[in-house]
Amino acid sequence: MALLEVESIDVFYGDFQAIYGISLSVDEGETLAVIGANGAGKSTLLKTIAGLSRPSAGDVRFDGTSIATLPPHKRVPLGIALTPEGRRMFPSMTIEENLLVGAHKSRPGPWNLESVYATFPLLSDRRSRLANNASGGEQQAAAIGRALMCNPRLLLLDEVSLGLAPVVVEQIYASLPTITAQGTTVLVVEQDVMHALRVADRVQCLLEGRTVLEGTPAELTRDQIATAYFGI
Amino acid sequence: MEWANAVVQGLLLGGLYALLAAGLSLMFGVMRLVNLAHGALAIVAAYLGYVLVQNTGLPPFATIIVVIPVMAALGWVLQSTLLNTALNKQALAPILVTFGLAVILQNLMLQLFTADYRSIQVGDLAGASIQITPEIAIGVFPLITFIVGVIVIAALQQYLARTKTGRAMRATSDDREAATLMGIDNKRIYALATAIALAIVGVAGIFIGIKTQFNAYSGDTYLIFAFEAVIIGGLGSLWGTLAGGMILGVATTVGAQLFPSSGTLLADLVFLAILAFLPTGLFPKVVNG
Amino acid sequence: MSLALSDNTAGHRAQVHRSTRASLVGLVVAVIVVVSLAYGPFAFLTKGNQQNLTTLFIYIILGTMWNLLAGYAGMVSIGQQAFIGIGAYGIVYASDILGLGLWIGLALALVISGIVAYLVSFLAFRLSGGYFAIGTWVIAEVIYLLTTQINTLGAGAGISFTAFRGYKPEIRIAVVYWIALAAVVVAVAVTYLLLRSRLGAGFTAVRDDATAAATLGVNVTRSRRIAWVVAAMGCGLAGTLLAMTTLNVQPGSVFKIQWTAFMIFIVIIGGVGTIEGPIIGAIVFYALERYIGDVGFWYLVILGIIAIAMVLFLPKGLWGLISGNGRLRLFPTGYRLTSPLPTPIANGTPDSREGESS
Amino acid sequence: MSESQLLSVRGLSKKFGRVVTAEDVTFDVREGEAFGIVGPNGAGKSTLLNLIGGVIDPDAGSIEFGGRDITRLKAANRAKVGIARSFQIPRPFVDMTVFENVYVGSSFAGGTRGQHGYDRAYAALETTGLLGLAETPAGQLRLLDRKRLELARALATGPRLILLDEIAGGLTEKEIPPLIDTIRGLLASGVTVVWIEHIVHALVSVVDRLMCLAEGRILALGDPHEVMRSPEVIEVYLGTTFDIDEGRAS
Repeated sequence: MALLEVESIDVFYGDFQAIYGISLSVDEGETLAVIGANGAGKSTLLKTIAGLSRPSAGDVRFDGTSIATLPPHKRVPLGIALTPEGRRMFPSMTIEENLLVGAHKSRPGPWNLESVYATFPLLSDRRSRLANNASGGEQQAAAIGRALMCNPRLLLLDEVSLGLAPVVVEQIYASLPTITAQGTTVLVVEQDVMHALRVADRVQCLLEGRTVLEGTPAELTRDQIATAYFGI
Repeated sequence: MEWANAVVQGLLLGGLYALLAAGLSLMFGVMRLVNLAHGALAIVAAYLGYVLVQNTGLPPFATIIVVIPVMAALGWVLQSTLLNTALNKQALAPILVTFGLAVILQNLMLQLFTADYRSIQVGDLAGASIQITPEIAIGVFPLITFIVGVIVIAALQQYLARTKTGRAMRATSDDREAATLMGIDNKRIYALATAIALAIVGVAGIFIGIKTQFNAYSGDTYLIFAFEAVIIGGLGSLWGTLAGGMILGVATTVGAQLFPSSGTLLADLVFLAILAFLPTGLFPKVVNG
Repeated sequence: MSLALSDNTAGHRAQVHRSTRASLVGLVVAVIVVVSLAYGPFAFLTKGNQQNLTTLFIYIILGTMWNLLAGYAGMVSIGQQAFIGIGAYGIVYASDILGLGLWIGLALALVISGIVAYLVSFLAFRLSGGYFAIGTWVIAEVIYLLTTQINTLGAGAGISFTAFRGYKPEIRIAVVYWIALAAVVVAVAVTYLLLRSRLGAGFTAVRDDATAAATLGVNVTRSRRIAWVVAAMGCGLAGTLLAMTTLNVQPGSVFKIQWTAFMIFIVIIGGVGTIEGPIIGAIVFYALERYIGDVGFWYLVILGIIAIAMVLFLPKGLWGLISGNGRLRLFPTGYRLTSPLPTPIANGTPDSREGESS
Repeated sequence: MSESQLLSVRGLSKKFGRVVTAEDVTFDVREGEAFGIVGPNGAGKSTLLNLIGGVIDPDAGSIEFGGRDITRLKAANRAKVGIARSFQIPRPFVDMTVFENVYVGSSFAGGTRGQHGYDRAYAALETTGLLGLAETPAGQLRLLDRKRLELARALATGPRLILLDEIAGGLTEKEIPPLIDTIRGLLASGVTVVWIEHIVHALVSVVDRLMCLAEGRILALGDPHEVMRSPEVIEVYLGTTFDIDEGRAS
């Protein structure tokens, strides 16, 4: 059964329409990658699922119930956690405090400080460092860890690779199987197509707010993806 | 040494200013709201203490047991209704609304208590002092004020650093939107911050009521001192606020010797000088969110 | 230097109108009102009327100045009482103590207000938003406290204004009334002309979006400073009128923050960001003060509640209601492009707009 | 430097902390040219635009404009020597009409007051197709017209160079062609355009030359279609080790 169903949503920022009738569904335990160039509406899609944006049309259902009008802080206890684009750490707090804030509305589950540090060993020695002084990779790992601290059923990852050195991106993606192994459903948004394809069970490509390509990584060809990506 | 005495008295006075400033700083830190009614609210608390002492015979310091919850409840209600609405309106709305609130409170108090000066009587304690050297005597009441100021600031600091809701408050201050993604209800956090701020102002109000004579308009001066302490100490730093309060306290007592008719002049000038030469305050916030 | 557009303009001369029928009617009505008010003391205005109107005129000036600051330049000051005090003390000092007489004294008081405002701006402009508001108040406190240190100005006790000594009371009241009438005309006219000038467009641009304004060449700090200095001089003018009406300047009275509270109430009630708003607001405020003022300080409590309600639920004020949200302008400051009319070819947009709504 | 170069960027570098956003960037833009810049997010495109516009100062390198060194010139003065820009998210003066918005540009940065300023504002509205909306309050415009207003205001300053920051972003498929027509109108009037854009097909259809940035460095520069087909550019967009067959095998 689908854990998350997004049904033909339109999303506006003021009069700027960022999403035109996108639909998708993610099954419990599945990993879906949404790819597309910047400006394609990927981040807006995740924000709408997390509750930071409201769809003007269409519906968002979680576990069969409509959540389209719930504010973000009421979605967390249901088990929806977003690692936002740009990481959005709390800069005046330490890495560990950031993780603890993530547990503000914690649900029962496997994730706690210990298991997060075990999954992201690079955080372990940095726990008392101010988030503002942490490196990009440390911040990204902490941002994912912070989202895990509430033990989400659905983890939304926005542009994990952005601005990070390839080796760091590798490290972070290497921890994703540990997360999905706990049964967590993951929806990942990426510009870096290769990484997205490696971890995803299914891929959906957006261009300027619409879905232009969909399939399993095995079905899609390089040319199809390049065409869908640039629209030329 | 008259001057040394003035400095010691000033340092102690700084505790009271810091108490006043802590609430202002907390509200600004958490929701970027400058509460122009802060001084008037301190006087509301002072009158509350005065009425309690007059009518129930409660010992002056014991009024805090009533004043703190009343002020906290007032803060919660004020934030949940008026101030949250103002924060969602145009940019100038919060300033104008809190200014309007100050005018309302002041004139309400004026109507209820007239313009006569009142004070909360503590009897012998008011004059009691500990002789340190032949020239310097420390008043018992100023000392209590200072200790309470330090304790409240330390407690607030610990609350923000160690507790779950304290962390949620700092997270909201750093990045409100990201905080909501952690399941934090920012309206509730705002109401809580204002409740705490007013509880602290409540304590400050009682001490003002005991320390000096006050009337409905006395809050203006205290709002200015609180604001100056926050700016001198640097936004977002509570210990900086305490230091700022102590600098102002010394400037006030020394200034009272220099200009007997305008006691606060030197403090204001010190503030303006710091503003001119150190625009981020003495203890600039280490990080900027 | 290639001016890319010079070719395109060859065929057209844009016609821009800066007044409307309503504004012409408004101008005529304003002239009639001012002329009859000026004639009033000879015919239908008693001494009491003249004194009351003088107070109203002071309120209109104060409202107009605070509106220029907050409504057009986006700066909320709660320290404008500083300049009221400087104006009041300035005219006493120049006219009486320096013996320069009423008129030079008046002019000098305005100049001093402007100079002090200019100097103070370098401190005050380091703060913004709510902290700018309290910062201006601190500055006003300092000016107040410094004044009380000056023995020549009567220190804490205040000082009498003697320039009118020898005038019969009814003459003095009428003269002050005429000066106040002239002052209100000048204050509104200067504000109006300032807002109609290129700078006025700059003010509005800075208020709406300072960054965008800067990239279009508007000097943001300079335009804010001009608004600040003009508003200070206007408040100084109101201060000189206060000295003329009370004949006795006391620091605790001219420097009290209630003046700024009045300004804010006037502007909020009348409507922020228009010339008409503060005039309407001053009339309403004066009427409320006069007719519900006898319930003691309750009237300020009621005014505070009204002001908060208006900020939250009627931000355009009474004039916003009367004018249908700005459609009626008696003092237009904008630019109406009236011709040449757009050609159908250039005018593709309304079609696509219809397409969108369908 | 040759006569026809309007903008010359030499060895421009900028770091924010440890993040390199521009490293030894060197290129020229010819007078009257349409010059496009692409690159993945974080490539340093906006930084480059801000460096040219004078919003930030470079750590090293120089910028010449019309033969004059402007490396240290402040943003407001760059507007006056003829560099205008549009914002990615339109920033209209919402309480003013469209005409008044544009008049701010012509009268302040453009330095043309009164009738001359009106005429120039009028011409800018005509070129950008906004004349029919001249009397509309800018706050009521829909997105395409807000984007046009950005162009019109920039144009009214009388620029030689206009910097466009993702001006097509957020527009519908139907709205992009009219915007492209407007930009062609600018070019026809003799203005030079430097345009950053994520919507590649819109950009490629207009620009004469295209530059691709990645991690602050120039990756490719030349004919737009060739740049977009080059393996380095595809790789930088689609991933560091993009190879679909390898991905399938693993």
